[in-house]
Amino acid sequence: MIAWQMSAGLALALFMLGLLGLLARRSLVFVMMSIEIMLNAAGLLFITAGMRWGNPDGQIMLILVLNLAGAELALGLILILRLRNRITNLDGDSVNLLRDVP
Amino acid sequence: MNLQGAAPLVILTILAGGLPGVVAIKRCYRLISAVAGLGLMAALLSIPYALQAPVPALPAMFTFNALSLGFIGLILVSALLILILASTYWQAETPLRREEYPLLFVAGILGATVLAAAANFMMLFIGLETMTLAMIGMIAYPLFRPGAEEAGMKYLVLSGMSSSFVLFGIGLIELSSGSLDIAQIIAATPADAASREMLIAGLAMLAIGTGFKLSVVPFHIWVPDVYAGAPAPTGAYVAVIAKLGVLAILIRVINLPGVSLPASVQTLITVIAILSMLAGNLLALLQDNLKRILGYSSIAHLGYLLVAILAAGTIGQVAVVFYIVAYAITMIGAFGVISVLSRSSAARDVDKVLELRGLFWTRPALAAVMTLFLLSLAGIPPALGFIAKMYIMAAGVHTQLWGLLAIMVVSGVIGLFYYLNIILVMSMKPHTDEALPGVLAISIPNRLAIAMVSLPILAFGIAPSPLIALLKLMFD
Amino acid sequence: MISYLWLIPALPLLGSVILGMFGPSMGPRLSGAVGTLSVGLAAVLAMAIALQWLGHPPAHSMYQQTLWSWINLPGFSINVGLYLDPVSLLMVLVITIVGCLIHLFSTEYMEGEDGYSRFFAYLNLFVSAMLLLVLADDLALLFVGWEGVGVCSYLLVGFWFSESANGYAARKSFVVTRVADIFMLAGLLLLATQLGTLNIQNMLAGAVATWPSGSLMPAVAASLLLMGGLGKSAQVPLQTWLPDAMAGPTPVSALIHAATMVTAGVYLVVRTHALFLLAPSVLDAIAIGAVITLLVAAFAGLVQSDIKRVLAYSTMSQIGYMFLALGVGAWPAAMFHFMTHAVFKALLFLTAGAIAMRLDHEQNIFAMGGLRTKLPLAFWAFLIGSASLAALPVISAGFFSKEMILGAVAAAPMPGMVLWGAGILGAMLTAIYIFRVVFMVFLGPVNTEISGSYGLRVAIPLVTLSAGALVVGWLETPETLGGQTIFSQFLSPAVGVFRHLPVSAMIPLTGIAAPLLGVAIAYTLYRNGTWARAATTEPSRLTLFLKSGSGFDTLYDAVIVAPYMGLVQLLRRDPVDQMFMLLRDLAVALHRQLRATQIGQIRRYASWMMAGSVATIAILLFA
Amino acid sequence: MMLAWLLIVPMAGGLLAWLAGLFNPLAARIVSLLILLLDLAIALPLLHSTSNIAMPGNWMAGFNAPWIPAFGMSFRLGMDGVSWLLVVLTILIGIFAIIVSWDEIDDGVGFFHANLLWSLAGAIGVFVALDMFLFFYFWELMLVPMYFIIAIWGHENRRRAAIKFFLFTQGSGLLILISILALAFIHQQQTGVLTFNYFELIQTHTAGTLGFLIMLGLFIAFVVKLASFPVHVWLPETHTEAPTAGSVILASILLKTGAYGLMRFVVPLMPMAAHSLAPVALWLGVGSILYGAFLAYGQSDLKKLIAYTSISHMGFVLIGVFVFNNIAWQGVVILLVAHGISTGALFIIVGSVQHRLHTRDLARMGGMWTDLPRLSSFGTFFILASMGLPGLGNFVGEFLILRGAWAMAPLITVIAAIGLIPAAMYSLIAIQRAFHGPADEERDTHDFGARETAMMLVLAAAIIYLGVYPQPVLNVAAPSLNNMQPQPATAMLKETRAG
Repeated sequence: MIAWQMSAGLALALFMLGLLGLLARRSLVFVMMSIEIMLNAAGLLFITAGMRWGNPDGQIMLILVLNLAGAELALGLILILRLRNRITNLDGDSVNLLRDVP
Repeated sequence: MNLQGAAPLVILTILAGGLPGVVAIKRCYRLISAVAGLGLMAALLSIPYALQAPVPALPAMFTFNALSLGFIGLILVSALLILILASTYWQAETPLRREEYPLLFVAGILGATVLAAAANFMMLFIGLETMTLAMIGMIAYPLFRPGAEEAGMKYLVLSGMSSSFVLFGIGLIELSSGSLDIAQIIAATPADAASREMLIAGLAMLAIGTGFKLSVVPFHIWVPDVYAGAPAPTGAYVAVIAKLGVLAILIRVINLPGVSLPASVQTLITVIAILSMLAGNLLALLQDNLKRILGYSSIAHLGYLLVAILAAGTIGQVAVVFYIVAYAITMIGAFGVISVLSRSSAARDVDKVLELRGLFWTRPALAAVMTLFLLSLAGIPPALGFIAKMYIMAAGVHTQLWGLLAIMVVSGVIGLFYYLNIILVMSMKPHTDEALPGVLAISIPNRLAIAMVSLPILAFGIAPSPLIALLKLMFD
Repeated sequence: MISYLWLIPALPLLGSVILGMFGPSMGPRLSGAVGTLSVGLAAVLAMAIALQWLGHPPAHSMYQQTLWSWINLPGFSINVGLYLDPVSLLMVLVITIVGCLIHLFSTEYMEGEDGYSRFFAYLNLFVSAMLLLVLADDLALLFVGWEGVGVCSYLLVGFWFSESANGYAARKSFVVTRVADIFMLAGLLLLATQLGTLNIQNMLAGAVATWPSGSLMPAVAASLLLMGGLGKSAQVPLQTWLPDAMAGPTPVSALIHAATMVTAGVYLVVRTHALFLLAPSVLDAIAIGAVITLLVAAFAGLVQSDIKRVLAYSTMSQIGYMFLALGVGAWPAAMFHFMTHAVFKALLFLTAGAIAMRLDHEQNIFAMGGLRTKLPLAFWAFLIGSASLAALPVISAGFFSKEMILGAVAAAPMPGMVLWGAGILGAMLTAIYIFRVVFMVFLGPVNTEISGSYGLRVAIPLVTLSAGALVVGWLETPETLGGQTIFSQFLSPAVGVFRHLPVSAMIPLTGIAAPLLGVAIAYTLYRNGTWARAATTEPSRLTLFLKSGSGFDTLYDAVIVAPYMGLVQLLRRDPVDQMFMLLRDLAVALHRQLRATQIGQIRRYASWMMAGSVATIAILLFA
Repeated sequence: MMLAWLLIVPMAGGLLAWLAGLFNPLAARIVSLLILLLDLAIALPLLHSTSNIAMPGNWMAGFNAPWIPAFGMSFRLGMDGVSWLLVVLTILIGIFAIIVSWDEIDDGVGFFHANLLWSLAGAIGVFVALDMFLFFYFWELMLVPMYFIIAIWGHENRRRAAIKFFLFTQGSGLLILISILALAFIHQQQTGVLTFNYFELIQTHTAGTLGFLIMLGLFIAFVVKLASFPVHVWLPETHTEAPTAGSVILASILLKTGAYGLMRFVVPLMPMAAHSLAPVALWLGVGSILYGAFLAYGQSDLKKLIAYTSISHMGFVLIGVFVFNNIAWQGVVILLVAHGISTGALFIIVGSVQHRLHTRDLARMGGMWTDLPRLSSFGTFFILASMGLPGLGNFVGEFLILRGAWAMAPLITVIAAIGLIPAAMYSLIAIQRAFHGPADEERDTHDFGARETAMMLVLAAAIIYLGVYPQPVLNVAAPSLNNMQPQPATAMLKETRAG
């Protein structure tokens, strides 16, 4: 039996990791992956919560989260594919057609 | 199981489920739009019926009361108007098929409705994400436009980030309290300090997500790019529908019995309000892109709205809703004008301020209603926005938020500048050698929709009493 | 007859309105006729009233006519009403008769000028305003006339508006007098607040009843009124505008800047003398200021080369005599000198104008000469006028009035003898400078082209005024010459009985000798060529100083005008506006700063959101 | 009910003019003219009527209808002498504005006249509103059409000017809103009734800091509108850049709303606070008089010069209002009307000059009297009138103000009177540079025609009338000044009740 605190700590660490990746990686694919990690961190947290209180809410939530993650990823990949026409190296920083700085 | 109270939701669900079938039967944009419109209308008309429900429908998942149904009504009215305004925007000769747009549209509305009525965090989450995902699709719908796909990408990443925060926040809340029911969590007091902090951290992360959707400073950063890149009808959608859903649940939470905003929340809202009012207006000051201006303007307006939220009491409550109504109608109108002037077949929308040059001379009526919308945004009579601003100021004065009022005045003056600038450009003499935006034909439904938007803005701007009375019903 | 009093100011006003509205289409003959007749009718009416008055003076020797209520508020009301007493009757007579003659003269003098009807419209308006000034029974109404004559003076000095210099002179005359008018306005406000009314008679009665003699309040009020008078009458320290005002057409100088308007200050003091009697110190100041003026002006008159400027300084100087009389409380003497001065100075100006008409508008006395035979009418008229101005004994009106003043001054308690000495010195200087002009202009060889001839419209005014300058002095004579007192008796109901105080025989004898000595000096200097040489040699610094009217203009330019213009230049761009523009700049700067955050990169945006999230959580957790 | 018509006629008339303009510009002009004549016909008879609605004080007419009951706001109108004078002035000036636009405006004629009428309707509303919020509503309402008039039909820098005008007046308008809301809520606290009724709010005890702040908010807004130093900065540019009709309405009417607000609201509602602010207000007045006069002298644009003179004149108004006595207030009323006429006439003349010479630059004028004698003589006349020449209307106003001010603030009065000297300076330099002096350029132009001459004669007659026989105007204003001016006793009473 793992203490829920441990699990929650892991979830937090994963979340931070994802966040870090989001902030640090330039490639859009990695950005998408970071988001997935963050979402999964949340999923883990729900499992932890379900574990702590012994109710199924957490597991239901996890399924929903996975759904969301999948949908997001799908949409993201479509857009990335389209973007490749313009930006071959998929550097997120060069996706800056829309900006306010001349 | 009595579903009377959930009638609008039921109709929308059927609609969202059935529309792909319609597409499969016959790929006809008009037909699909009409079906979507009729469905939305049916949902709207079912609201009085839903209000008379003897027992609450789906009490575990949703709260259907005057407040939430009122917001749903508002969402549906807005949706209908946007849908009509979008009708000529999507052109047949588009490289893309346009028939899926109403599908996404209705799905998003379903999400917003669920969000508005959600009673627990699970529903909140489902509604939020349904709405968001649909919106990503709508933003990036004209994929052949580099701006649209880029806006979609930005919105996807940043909303993904905010969704993670929301989810993690919900997770923390559940971890600390073991419940997902909103009312329960708000009412309960956490057992120990650690749980309490976890709960607060969770709520804070929820606040971040809310802030993102409401596009208030410092979560506003995506707004201008997305508004500028998205097609004009989607712009209205993002500016209005998304915010309505989130505001609905926010206001419902605030209005739960026994809720009073703790000092820390008040501080947070105050800071955010001040920053939003000032930054929104300052950012728009010398902006030359109309959609960006509307984006910045929405930032500032949400700042004003937060002032009203801070000002509790009956005036504050109605002030908030009144302001939301004024904001929603006006934004739809402003984006609607861009919509009717733009076509999806073009490389981009008519969204440069200078492209409106001479509108007063070429299309005086359109220019007049656009002026009315801008006056409403600026809060000048005889437009609805004026009464709304007065309402907020009344709430602010009533609760003696002098500092916030002062900021409101200052930022209001800054804001005037760019609204006026647009009016000025419209009033300039047109270049004779240029193709004018005004030469496009404007369809009858579009004209009707514009009229339906501008009429209440003018009428309630002069005599707001009926609207006030109506909105007061939401709090009974 | 007397009930038609209101017609006296109304007739010229009507003439002015007619000329203003229809003048341009009426043609010069009709314009001139309307202008002259309107004043002429007023003169006839005035004379009729005067005759009636002499026969049957009204009760208390005054007549009040209230026309309508101008302002009627609780605690403050002003009526538009006229007040006729011997003083104002005298003024009315002088203004209308002299005014009529000058109008007549102008019809010929102005022939062929652009704006002929405009000229008469202004001139009529002036006469009307001047009549209102002297007839007003309320100080506020008097002020209306007071400013009205100022505006007419402005318009007429700048009549030939194409010359910028004329415009400058006109503005200067108006602004300097306006400075004085502000003092007067302040005086009015003070009196109105303190005494509750501006009706002259009520106000004076109130002042006498409320204020003890020598107390502060009447002194302040009197000083303020006096300052107004000094400006209008071109007395030190507000005298600088008068020489410049000679830029106007000569009949204007004759009417406004010699006969009538410039004596308004004298009239004001006489009209409110009861108030001045409450302030003896102010009267002393008047006397001292008058002496300074009359000497400064006389010295300046000595060195002018423009005939009109000589006359302008002489006007200043002669009004100095009137103020001297006021300063010693000799009201009838002042009025008497006003009357004779009006006649002879109008004569001198008109003659100067008549000369200029024939000499192609030449005004430099050194360019003239030998006109005695060429222009005999002008010669005799100018000679008579000069004799009167110089106060040559017995044959001139000016002699009697100046005698009356100097006699009263010599008898006055204060340092009367000092003032008298200065007066005598002034009288001698007067004789020198005016006969310098007479000799330079009329004797010697002819230097200039002379063209044309005089018509009746020039001759009649000159002859009439010459006759007047010879005889009006006999209305009031010293004891040694018959002791006639018609004039002072006539005025006595208004200003009290005037007594010729006994003085030693030396006093009148000196008064007779001084002008004669002056004429002799002038002739000597003319004969030995001093005058002519002065014109050709480089003037000394003293001459320049005197010529400029003792440097007042320079002083005022440095102390007032230059700082004013500096301030105007400093403020021209509206510094407050620029301060507000700073706010705009601040907003724009903030806008640019904030805009720089909209860099368009997803990662950067995510960082912003991250920062915001941290701040949010921190606020909620720790605030 | 007549009062409601007074507002409805120009409001609806504006729409009518717009529609007429779609067919024929001339129709728009004629319609607007008829509309204003009709409005005048409604307004004039009110002079001798009495209100059929019971209101405290002396009122010629009243009207009341519910509006926003949720806030206790109603459509409450009332007209007393001062209102009547200002309304009639508004309509008359409006008629002149239409006449001067006859030649000047040739595109968007219908919309122009619509804006003109709406702006006038807003001003009339301001002068008759007796519900504080309604007042504010009209206050804001009159700005928008005026903004269009400046922004669309103005001169070279019209956009900048229009925005400046709007920012200043609108920004200060928000202060009014906050102030009246605060006042209403204070009243609600004291009585339990939320209302914006003027007669109810006037009962509010407004001593203390909050009362002072409320007063300050209103004061700032009105002073901005009055264009007093140092918040005058919108005025010169706006007046200069507006089309003639716009300048005329701005100077003759819109400035007056500031003064009206001070008299109708600031002083009666918050007498104690107003009294405590009086020294500041008086010095601002003096500052305006001198600053406006100095700047006017330095201008090279004739229109701007006249605009700065307005600042100077409004300084007198400010002083007059804040000495709190009847004589000065009567002076203020007279000066408002007289300034409306004289400055309106001057702007008409400048407009004509610009129409003929295509410049407002004084350096390019000069010697106009030779070519344009009638224009120049009227110009001189009205400049002299605005300089405060006795016998003309402006003098009566200024004299009464100074007379009233002397007892309360002699020093201020003296400085204000000294301000008449710079007034002479700028007036005369304007005459010199525009009408007198040598004519440098050959000008092919024509003098005033019959229409313009007739207009000028009417205005000149009005200003002379005010100057020589102001008593009827004083009589009309007198009862309403009693309405507005708190008797010292009431002021004291209010303070003691509150304290």
